[in-house]
Amino acid sequence: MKLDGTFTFGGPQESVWALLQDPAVLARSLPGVEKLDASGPDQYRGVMKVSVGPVTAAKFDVAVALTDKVEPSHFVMQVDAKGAVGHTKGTAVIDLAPVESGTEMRYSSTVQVGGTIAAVGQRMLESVGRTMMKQALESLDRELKARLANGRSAT
Amino acid sequence: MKVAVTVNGVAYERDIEARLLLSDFLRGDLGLTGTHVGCEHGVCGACTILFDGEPARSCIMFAVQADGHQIQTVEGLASPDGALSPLQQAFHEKHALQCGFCTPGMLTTLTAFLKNVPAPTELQIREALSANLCRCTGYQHIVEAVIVASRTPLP
Amino acid sequence: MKPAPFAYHAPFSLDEALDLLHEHGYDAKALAGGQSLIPAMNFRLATPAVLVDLNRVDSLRSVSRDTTTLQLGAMTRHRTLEQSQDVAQMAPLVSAAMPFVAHEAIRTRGTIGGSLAHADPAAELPAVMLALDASFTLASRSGSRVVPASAFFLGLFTTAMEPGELLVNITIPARADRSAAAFDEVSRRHGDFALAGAAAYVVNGADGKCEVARVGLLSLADRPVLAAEVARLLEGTRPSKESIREAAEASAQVDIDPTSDIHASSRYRRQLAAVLIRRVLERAFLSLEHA
Amino acid sequence: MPAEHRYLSARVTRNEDARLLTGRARFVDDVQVPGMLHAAFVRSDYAHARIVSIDTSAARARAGVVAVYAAADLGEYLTPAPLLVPPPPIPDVVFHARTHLPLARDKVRYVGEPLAIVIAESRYIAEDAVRDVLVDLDPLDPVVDLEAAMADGAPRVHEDLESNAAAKVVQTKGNYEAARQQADLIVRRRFLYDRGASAAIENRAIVAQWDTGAEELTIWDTTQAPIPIRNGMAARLGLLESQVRVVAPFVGGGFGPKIMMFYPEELVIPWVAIRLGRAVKWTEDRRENFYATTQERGQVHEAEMALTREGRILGVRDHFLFDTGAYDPYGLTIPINTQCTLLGPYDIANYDSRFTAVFTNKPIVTPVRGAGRQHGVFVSERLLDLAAKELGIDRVEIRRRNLLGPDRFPHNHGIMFQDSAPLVYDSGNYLPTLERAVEMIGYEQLRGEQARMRAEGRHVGVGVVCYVEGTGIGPYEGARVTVEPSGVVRVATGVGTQGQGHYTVFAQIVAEVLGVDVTNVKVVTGDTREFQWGTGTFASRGAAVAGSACHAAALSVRGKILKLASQLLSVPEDGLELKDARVEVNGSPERGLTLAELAGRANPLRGAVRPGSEPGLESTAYFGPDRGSTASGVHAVMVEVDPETAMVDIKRYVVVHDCGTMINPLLVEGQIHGGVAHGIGNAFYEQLVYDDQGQLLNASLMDYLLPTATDVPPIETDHRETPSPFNPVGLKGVGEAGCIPSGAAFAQAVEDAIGNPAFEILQIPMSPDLLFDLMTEARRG
Repeated sequence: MKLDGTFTFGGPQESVWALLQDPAVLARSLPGVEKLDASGPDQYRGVMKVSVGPVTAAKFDVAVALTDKVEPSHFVMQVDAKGAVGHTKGTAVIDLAPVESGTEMRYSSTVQVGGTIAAVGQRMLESVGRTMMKQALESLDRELKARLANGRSAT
Repeated sequence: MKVAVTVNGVAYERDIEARLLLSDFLRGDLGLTGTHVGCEHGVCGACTILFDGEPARSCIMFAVQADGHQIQTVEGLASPDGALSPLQQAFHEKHALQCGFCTPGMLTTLTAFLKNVPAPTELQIREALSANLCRCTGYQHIVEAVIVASRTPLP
Repeated sequence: MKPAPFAYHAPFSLDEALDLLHEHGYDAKALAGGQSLIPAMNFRLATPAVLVDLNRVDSLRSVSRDTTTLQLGAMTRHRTLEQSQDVAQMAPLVSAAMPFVAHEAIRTRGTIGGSLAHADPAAELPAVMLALDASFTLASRSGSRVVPASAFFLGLFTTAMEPGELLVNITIPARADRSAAAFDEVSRRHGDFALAGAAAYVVNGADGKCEVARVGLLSLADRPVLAAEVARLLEGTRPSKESIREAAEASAQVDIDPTSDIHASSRYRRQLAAVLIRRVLERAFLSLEHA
Repeated sequence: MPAEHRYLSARVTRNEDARLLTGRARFVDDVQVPGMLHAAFVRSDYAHARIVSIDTSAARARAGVVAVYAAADLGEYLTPAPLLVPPPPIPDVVFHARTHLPLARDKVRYVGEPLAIVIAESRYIAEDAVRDVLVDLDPLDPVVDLEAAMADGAPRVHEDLESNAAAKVVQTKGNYEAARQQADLIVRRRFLYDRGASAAIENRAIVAQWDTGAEELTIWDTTQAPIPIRNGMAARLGLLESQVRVVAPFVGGGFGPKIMMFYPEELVIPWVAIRLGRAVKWTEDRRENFYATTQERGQVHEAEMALTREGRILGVRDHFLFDTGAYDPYGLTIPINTQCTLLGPYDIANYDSRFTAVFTNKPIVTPVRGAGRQHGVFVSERLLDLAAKELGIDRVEIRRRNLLGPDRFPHNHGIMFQDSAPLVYDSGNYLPTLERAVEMIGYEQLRGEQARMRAEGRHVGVGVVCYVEGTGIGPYEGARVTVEPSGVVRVATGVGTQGQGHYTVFAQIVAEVLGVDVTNVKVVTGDTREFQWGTGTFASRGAAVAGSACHAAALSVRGKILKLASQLLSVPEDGLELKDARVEVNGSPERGLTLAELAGRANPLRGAVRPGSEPGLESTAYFGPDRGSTASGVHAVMVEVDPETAMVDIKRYVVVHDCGTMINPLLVEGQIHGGVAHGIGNAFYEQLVYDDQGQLLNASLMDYLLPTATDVPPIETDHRETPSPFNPVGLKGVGEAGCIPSGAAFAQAVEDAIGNPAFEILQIPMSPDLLFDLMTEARRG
């Protein structure tokens, strides 16, 4: 599955960059992530719980890695999740660029899904992917706004 | 948990786990193996029983939900003296079964259908039948059997 | 494919049920007809710790009417809706949609409340409720509130219900004079989830102008959606074959956001949307002409 | 056979129905044994991965769990399953046998490959414990697409092989290159056929019980081949064949995959039962069925046909890839069927056919109803349609011009069939079959009305296609016919039944020979204790091969009856007649003996059995045809396509077919109806959709669409009977026929309905989504 799109954050590029590299922010913004601990440079491990419709509180072990960084405009985020209902492996190539209203993020991601969720959930996969992407981005934007409001935007 | 249920006119009481599917209860606990299990997600129709006289999928009901209810299975369709019901007899005459695995669900579904629609059209029969999958017959002889067993004039 | 263990409660009263849902919060799932939930449990996609079975709460099973509304208890089974004269008279769109809802052996168990609360974007009844401008009563231990259908469906399997809340009643405005309804969908096989579907409710004024043109759409976004363009373009006009076609095509461009799956691409769904919106409107307006 | 049959060729209702209609028939999952344990399997979630570790300790510790085994726990029992069908002796054939292990070791090669087995007091607990098993898999790049699999540098399913090629086979006839030079027209296209599931409504199941006292193993198994299972399991477990009893009771549909032998579960369950000394049951659930039961149909063809301007076929060239899945225990049966069936009923002098069987990270491929034949029909019939269009010849007419005439039999094609015998058509008469189908569908009339309907906005199309089908192959089957002292006739044979009606058709054959009522003939089948020689039910061979054995055994018993009656009645044998379960003296019907009396007299308690004779009225006989018989037929369909939604409405379906002498037209029609429904599934609905990681995206009956009663139209049938000279009754097979030409028929009809020359259907299945895309492209030009 491919999920491509753009999203405009209401803040300067440096702030957006800093936000996206902050594991505490990622932990709060990635849907269902309950905790995320550093397991190496730009690598994090944690636990994620997802409830979508018939899927109730499915628990995943999740690993996040940030690579190919070109500050403050480009990086790749990889999210691996494994649980009893299946596994997913998402790779998102992310580019940031300043625009008039703030910072535009372009993302181009591929998501591989396996196990039960792939086998019987295909009808929902794209919707779930899109929904989770949207939730993450909106949550990140809220984080950004909160930071900017708190005057902690300096990088 | 305790469950008291009447199946084919016989009262049963058993102590069971809440998660036990009604299909497994009928087959395993009561030994009524005429009800067949083909998918356990409510699509194939092989496990269809009559629950208080109405067709229902026993694979997507819990046995505890049957407490206090009346169930009829394929074993209860013929007369007590062993004479086949008109529908069963028509299935035999029209060669409406091959491997016979889907047949119990077909018979229960169609028994209820003919009660509500005593003189159905072919399209009505096919729509009623479309709830149950058969891989052997191509449905044609089943449709013919239903016509024979109904009050629809023979073509 | 056997479900994981769970604690099972089968309360007899609504209060008991609400207490249980309050007590167990996120861990609890309400079990209505179970025709979506139990398959998910058999696949172990759903592993709720607690099930609150509503099937013994008799007060939730009712069909009643007054002069202006049809009231449906949430545990009213599809089969009852299908056979009810009150439903046929007050909300013919519901009756028109029922034969498309799965199969008889599913409809004998499935309930209207279960279907709406599940909020499957491919289900028929949520789109019908949007077209009919229905409203839903949500109860919890701390009281109840009424939410219109248009504010109820928030996303994929997501509704305005809070944990501890239960959908208890559905109120559908009685059909207006000079109104008509039509439902249609395209599915791979009879009884399958639709690739796309449309539920139309239209009302003409005494002057022959369209006053209401509400079309609920299913399987065309992450939730049931209303064809807003149809209302915008047709209400206040005398619909013609041409204007209906234009409205349907416009709506299929802007009102929906279809996804792709193995059965239909988003492009194909958009095409189906244009065709189905047009066909249900044509049928509805045609039946008004004949009336 | 006598010209007038009493039971043969009669529309007899079935002996087996009463048990099935009342819920009394026993299927494997109905077997309950005291103290029985239940099994569930831990399966791979990845299509291709290295096994790093499997930790079963938490599962073992769960209450109610009795044992957990992974590959490492099987010890010496961990040996690969056998190669079931070695490749035929085709010159220069390349074949690499790679068969599966009972549980995967080192590497997994498809999603669903079993890694460990959990044994518990209930299936519920076993499934709980499956989730306790910690499996660490290191994913590898999977091999999914057939063409990508054969590209340089592709990851390899079996790393010890140089490539993913499992086999390469070339078969030629005449000189295609030379024929091509003479051609006025060459049509060339690429054709795709995707994977489907057999989808019997009964999933597989196995119960194994070890009787410690008797040292006997009983295996109830949903198999189409109980005797080979018995033989193979005895050898593998180090038991005498007599210590193993395999029972295939009522089996809920086979359709091919239940002939696959020594599935991993089949190997493991009996071993566990012996080890634990308790009965063990495993019933496949529907989700497992989408991985653990074999599948079929993935092929990619590059094919061309060379023709004269009059539409005469000069030759065909077809190069194709065949998806064999992760392992190839069933050899080359399917692609050779494809290769041979492509020639159809046509006079094709020059043929160049070559294929590569390709390993992929998908479930194992073995025959599914049709078994590759539909691919051959699809390719040749489509090429003929395209040629007809190019040449401006009517589609039916181009077929008429190429059919083999009735004087051309037996017809040797000079290539090798799947049974290692040359491809020889035994008998046939194709043109009258075609003409009858054309007449039944009203072809000419429809062609005339099409323009008028088009003007009304209705897109109606018609398709007419031909096929032949190799059926009834060897090696052999046997039967034992016994007249019991009660007068009941017992027939025992080795071929199990999956719904074909063996209890009735074998009874009819025997009843005809012995002059008894069909209901008085009790057939016992699918139990190795009752009959222990034979192979199984496959390749549309049950009636033709086992039926012929029943016939031979019955004739032998008939001889014994007449001989004994002749002695007792002092009347020469030719003065006696068998009728109504009695031997009568011709001309004085009051003089005679019942079969019951004769059976009693043939097994006296005192006196002597004379030298050279045997006690009882019983005979065993075997039948082994040198080669199979060739059935044939024509399917004609009429469809209407909604050009806005791309939905296809099947208006009519006509089948005219020739399966030789019919034992029971009622049952033959049932077989055809079921086959056509399966063919409709293949044509429009059934597709196993794998993503590029080898994950199956529709492993449920919600998304894998089997045709329902509203998707299958009434099927109009007519019969032609050209008896086979290869067996005494003239039988040919019919079980698979219905699904073989349907894809080709619908492709032609839908194309005809759309009527845009740029709109071509070159792949199966054709979902509405695909048709919408094709229509959109064709409109763009």
